[in-house]
Amino acid sequence: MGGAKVTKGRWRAKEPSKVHCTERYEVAYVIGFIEATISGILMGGLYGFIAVSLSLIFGVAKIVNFAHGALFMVAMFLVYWILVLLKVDPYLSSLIAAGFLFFFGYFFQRLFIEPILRREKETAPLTVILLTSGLMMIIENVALLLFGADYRTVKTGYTGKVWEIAGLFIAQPRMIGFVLSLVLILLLELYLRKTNLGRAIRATSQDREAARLMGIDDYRVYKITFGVGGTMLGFAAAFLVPFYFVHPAVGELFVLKSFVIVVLGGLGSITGAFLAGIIVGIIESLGAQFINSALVESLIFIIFIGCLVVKPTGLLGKQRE
Amino acid sequence: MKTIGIILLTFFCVFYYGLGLTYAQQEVKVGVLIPLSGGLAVIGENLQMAHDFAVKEINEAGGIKSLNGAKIKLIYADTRGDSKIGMSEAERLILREGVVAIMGAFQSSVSYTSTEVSEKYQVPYLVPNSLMDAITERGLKYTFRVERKGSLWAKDQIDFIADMGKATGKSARTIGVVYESTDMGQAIAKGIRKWAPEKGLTIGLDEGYPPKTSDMTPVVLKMKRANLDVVILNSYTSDAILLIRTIADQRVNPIAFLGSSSGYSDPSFIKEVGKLAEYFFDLTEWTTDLKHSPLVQQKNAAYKKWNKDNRDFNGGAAFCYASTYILYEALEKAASYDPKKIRDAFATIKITKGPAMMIPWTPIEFDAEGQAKGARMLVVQYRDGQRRSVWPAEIASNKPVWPVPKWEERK
Amino acid sequence: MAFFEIKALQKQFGGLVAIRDLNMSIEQGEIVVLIGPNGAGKTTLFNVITGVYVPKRGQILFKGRNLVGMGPDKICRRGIARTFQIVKPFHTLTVLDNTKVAAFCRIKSHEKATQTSIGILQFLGLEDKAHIPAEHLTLTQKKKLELARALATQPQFLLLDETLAGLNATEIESMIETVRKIREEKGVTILAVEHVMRAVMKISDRVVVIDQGHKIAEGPPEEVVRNPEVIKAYLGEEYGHT
Amino acid sequence: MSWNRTFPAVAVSVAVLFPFVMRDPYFLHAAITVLLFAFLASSWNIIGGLAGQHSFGHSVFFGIGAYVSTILFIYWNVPPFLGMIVGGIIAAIASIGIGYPCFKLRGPYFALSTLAFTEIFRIIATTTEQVGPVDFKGAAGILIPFRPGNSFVNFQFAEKAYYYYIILAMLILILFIHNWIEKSRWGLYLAAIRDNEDAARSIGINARRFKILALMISAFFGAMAGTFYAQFFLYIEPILFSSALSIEILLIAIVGGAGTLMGPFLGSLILTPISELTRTYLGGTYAGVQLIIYGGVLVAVMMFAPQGIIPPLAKRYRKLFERRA
Repeated sequence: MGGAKVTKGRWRAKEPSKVHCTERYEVAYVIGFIEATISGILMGGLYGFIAVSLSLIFGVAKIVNFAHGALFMVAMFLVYWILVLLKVDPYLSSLIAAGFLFFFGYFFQRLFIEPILRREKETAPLTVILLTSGLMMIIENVALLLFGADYRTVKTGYTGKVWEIAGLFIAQPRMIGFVLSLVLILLLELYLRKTNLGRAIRATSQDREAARLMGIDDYRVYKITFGVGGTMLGFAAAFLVPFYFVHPAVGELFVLKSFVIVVLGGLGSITGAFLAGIIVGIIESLGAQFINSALVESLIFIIFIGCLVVKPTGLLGKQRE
Repeated sequence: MKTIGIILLTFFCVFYYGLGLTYAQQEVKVGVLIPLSGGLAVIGENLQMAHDFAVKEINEAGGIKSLNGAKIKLIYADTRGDSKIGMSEAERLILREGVVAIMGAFQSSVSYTSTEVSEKYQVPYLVPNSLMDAITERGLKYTFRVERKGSLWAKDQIDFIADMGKATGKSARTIGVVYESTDMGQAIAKGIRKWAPEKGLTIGLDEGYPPKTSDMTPVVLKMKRANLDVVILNSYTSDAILLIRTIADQRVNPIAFLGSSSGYSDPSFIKEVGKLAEYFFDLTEWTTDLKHSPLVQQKNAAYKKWNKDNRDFNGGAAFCYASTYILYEALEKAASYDPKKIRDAFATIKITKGPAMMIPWTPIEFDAEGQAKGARMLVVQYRDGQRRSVWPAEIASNKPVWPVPKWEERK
Repeated sequence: MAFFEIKALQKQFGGLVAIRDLNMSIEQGEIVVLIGPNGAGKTTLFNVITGVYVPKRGQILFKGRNLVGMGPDKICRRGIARTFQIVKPFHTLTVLDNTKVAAFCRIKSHEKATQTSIGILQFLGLEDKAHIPAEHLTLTQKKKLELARALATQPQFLLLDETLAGLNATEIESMIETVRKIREEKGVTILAVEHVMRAVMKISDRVVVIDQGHKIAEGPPEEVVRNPEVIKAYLGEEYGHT
Repeated sequence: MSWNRTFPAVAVSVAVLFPFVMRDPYFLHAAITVLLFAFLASSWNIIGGLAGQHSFGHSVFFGIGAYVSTILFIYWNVPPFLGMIVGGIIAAIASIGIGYPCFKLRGPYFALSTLAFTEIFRIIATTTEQVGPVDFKGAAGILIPFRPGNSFVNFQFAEKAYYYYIILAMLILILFIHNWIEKSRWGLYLAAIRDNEDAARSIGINARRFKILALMISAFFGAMAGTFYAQFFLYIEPILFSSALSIEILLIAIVGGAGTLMGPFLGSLILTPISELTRTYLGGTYAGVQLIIYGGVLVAVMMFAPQGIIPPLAKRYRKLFERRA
């Protein structure tokens, strides 16, 4: 990066006259992009991880779950109250939250989605979208009534802490969240590949009839998939709470983004969703450096439609006839 | 059996007679339009408390004397932050609830549309805190606005930056405006683009980000690379929290940050962000330590004691409180329930005394377009969680810290 | 040039080769039946001919014009109609409307389309069910409706995909009779996929046998049935050498 | 089937007399909103009901209609009724751009791609401010200049009854068009595509062309509703392009019975008052409760009557009818 001495903190070299003007400018420019890419990767990984549970549900049960954001909000409130009441380390609280949310996901599917699955062979996307939108309205507004409209944050040991590497500032909770998400993604992939329950889930996602013929109780598989999806949301919430706010409407920020990521990553593909999340994160972060960040958001939707039309199974999904 | 009948009969007569008595005293119904659900509910609740406190004081002090002690009755309507709902709610208040006047809407776009409805039905509409210029630039006869126009907010911000430069010798050259792409954000950004060149300031960054942005880092990185001296920010509460935290994480160190109220003056912002808000400047219409009148501290203390989570007034709430008194003065002057007379009272009112004087300018009167004459703003700086007025000198009670210490040097 | 000809056709799904270098031709007015073990690629061939799948290589010539790349609707308008192995009725429409919508392929006016449709329904013995929604029909009636719909588009070349599957003996007899009448009265060339060997022997002028997507035998039914290759394909290795 | 004739006849005659009976402008306002959403749902019904393509992008056409007629009215003084037609044409053209990619997809993908289009249009509308002579005013939205008195040229009226009769006439128009399409050759094609697209293509129907044609008609009338909305509320903003509005329109058509003639009207008759009433009586005090109720209705209908109200009634009535015939 040229010989210029990069000062800590202030982006302008101490003695402007000493450093040749273009070099100073070029250094800041390059660092700016590296930083934007890294923050894009970190946040993108978290977007991907939030979308993973949707990819599971959408991939396996073909359920277009619009209440995904509301479930995520419930997970965040759960983690918030665990931290406030039990004063536990946020990443430890994720285990408790994940446990609770397994049952929440399990019974969410049992009470609402299953009756529809039982009635119609192949759920018309319309019924499920409207049903889950209705559920989202109920969950979000009950939360508004219970918890009020305040924005809440939690001061954990990690909030506001920053690592500084060669002039780049990386927020600790984001990095830890990213790494833990990566670990959990690999664990989930192993679970799906190695355990027979995991294979049952993948079988049901490929062909529900064939799976039933093989003696797999697809309704139980769906409930477990929703449960596993709930656990993932529990972990994702625990990774986000240290640096994010909690509010009844927080889920709305992630709903459409999760759908974009799930489709880009390929339906039901876990690593696909994670990688697609990172790609979206980078586009958002780098794109915003050039064009207005509002247009970047519409750019992502345009890519979404492009991908749907060109390769509906997503960037990484296999091209299945 | 008969006797029981008689006793019952008399009991009913007395009861009805008594009820009739209290009923004799007429009620002045006033509509209030504010966001009570959706993203802005927390701000709406805050304003509701201020209105209620003012009406409690007015009614306890004997109501409207010129209408033989009629009590003010506030009827709230939730705009949900949606201008379409604001319009039909305004119509409902006028037609079904029969209100004689309306206050409200907080959001510029909602006030902008609901004032059209009150104009059509000729009911006076007092707007305590919406800044969009167009609200009082359409020649409407029934709209009166207390808040200063949005574009002039930007003028004050630019004047403040220039004054700070002169006062401390550390003058800014390039400024940036980062705003949530909503009606308020765009109004202020337009003002900045207009007034900055007049004080020789170049705009290094003009970034409108979409509402409901999930991550502020890209915008903050853009801000960092633009090497700005002063960053003017404008967002509602959720973005404000995210922005400040990301700015602290990324160690962005301009001379100063300058907010434009709304999110940055919301009590839950300060509570959540804590000491990260230290040294943050915020343009606002009011704060608790103004020295232009003792009423400021008196009324704030009374309000703090009255409300359940002993909150101070913030700018928005103080203006709702004071506006309710402006309405009271107008009702006293009009001495009638007829909205047209109340409107005329508003047009000719000139308040120099009473709790409405909490507002940092006197006298309180409206020009032909319904805009409060002499409306001005002030700048506060956050010092250990308190909003201390620092500009303009004649009403501010503290010296500003300019430039702002770097993030690394803060404890 | 032949009425209908397939040249060096190749179609695969990823690694699996569904149709391998297939050549065959059919003359005008013939009834040809395609037989072969399950998964030999018969239905895939139908889907390639009717444009549902696009082949990797090869040509499909109908009266000299190559169909590869055309959509199913264009191929139908060219004169090739088909029925589906798994019936696909328009379940909310009545039987008459199911046929009428197909008749609109050639006829534009309502009355003419209705008359032709009723004619076809009578021809197939479905006219008493004309005003009943398709979803209330039995499987055999639905299969007949598929046929009615295909005929309504006035095709010159008709592809029948296991029309006899799931029928009882008497129904098979009447269906064979109907197929023969379609050829005589309407001059339609027929390519059918069937498993009911008794029917195949009776109805086909020529039989083409396909195994693993490749043609292994062709000719009159009596001959083909005795061909060792065919028996081996059907009954497995050890039976092949009689 | 007399059911399909008696119900519309009764409904129309009651509707025509309503303004004379109901003097209170507030209820008239609510009635106009009911008719507006019935019209919107009916316009969606042509693509969603007849062709079975459950598009979530209807608010795009609604928004285009509102913006086009308003800008033509403000900057070039084009009478809004004319602006309505121009808006409809532009929306129809836009629908080709939207339909072409989206109709390649089916099921959840189709729904999501149309939803994505509403987000794209909303973002563009929110961020564009000054384009040439026209100031879109971005997020602030555009106020249609208030013209006092009743005038068809300005499409603005002092009494609400005018608005009422205009939207009623528009609704009757679209019901006739729905009926005409359903009975026509195109109607059969669309029904075939709805029931089974593969089978429809195999009998010579160019499925994508007819789906796009249906979408164009649906978009044209969706835009007309946008113009009416703009002239009735005298204010338009980027939120008109929101996915929430698309879902609301869809819900009304589904609750009533997608694909049926009177389904959308019945759906709006039931749902729109619910959201209006709960907002007025509960909105002020219990924030958000009205959304819980609305969500509750949504969940209940989807769980227990997904094809809406008319199909089960019609079936029962048709069975009755059949037995007698």
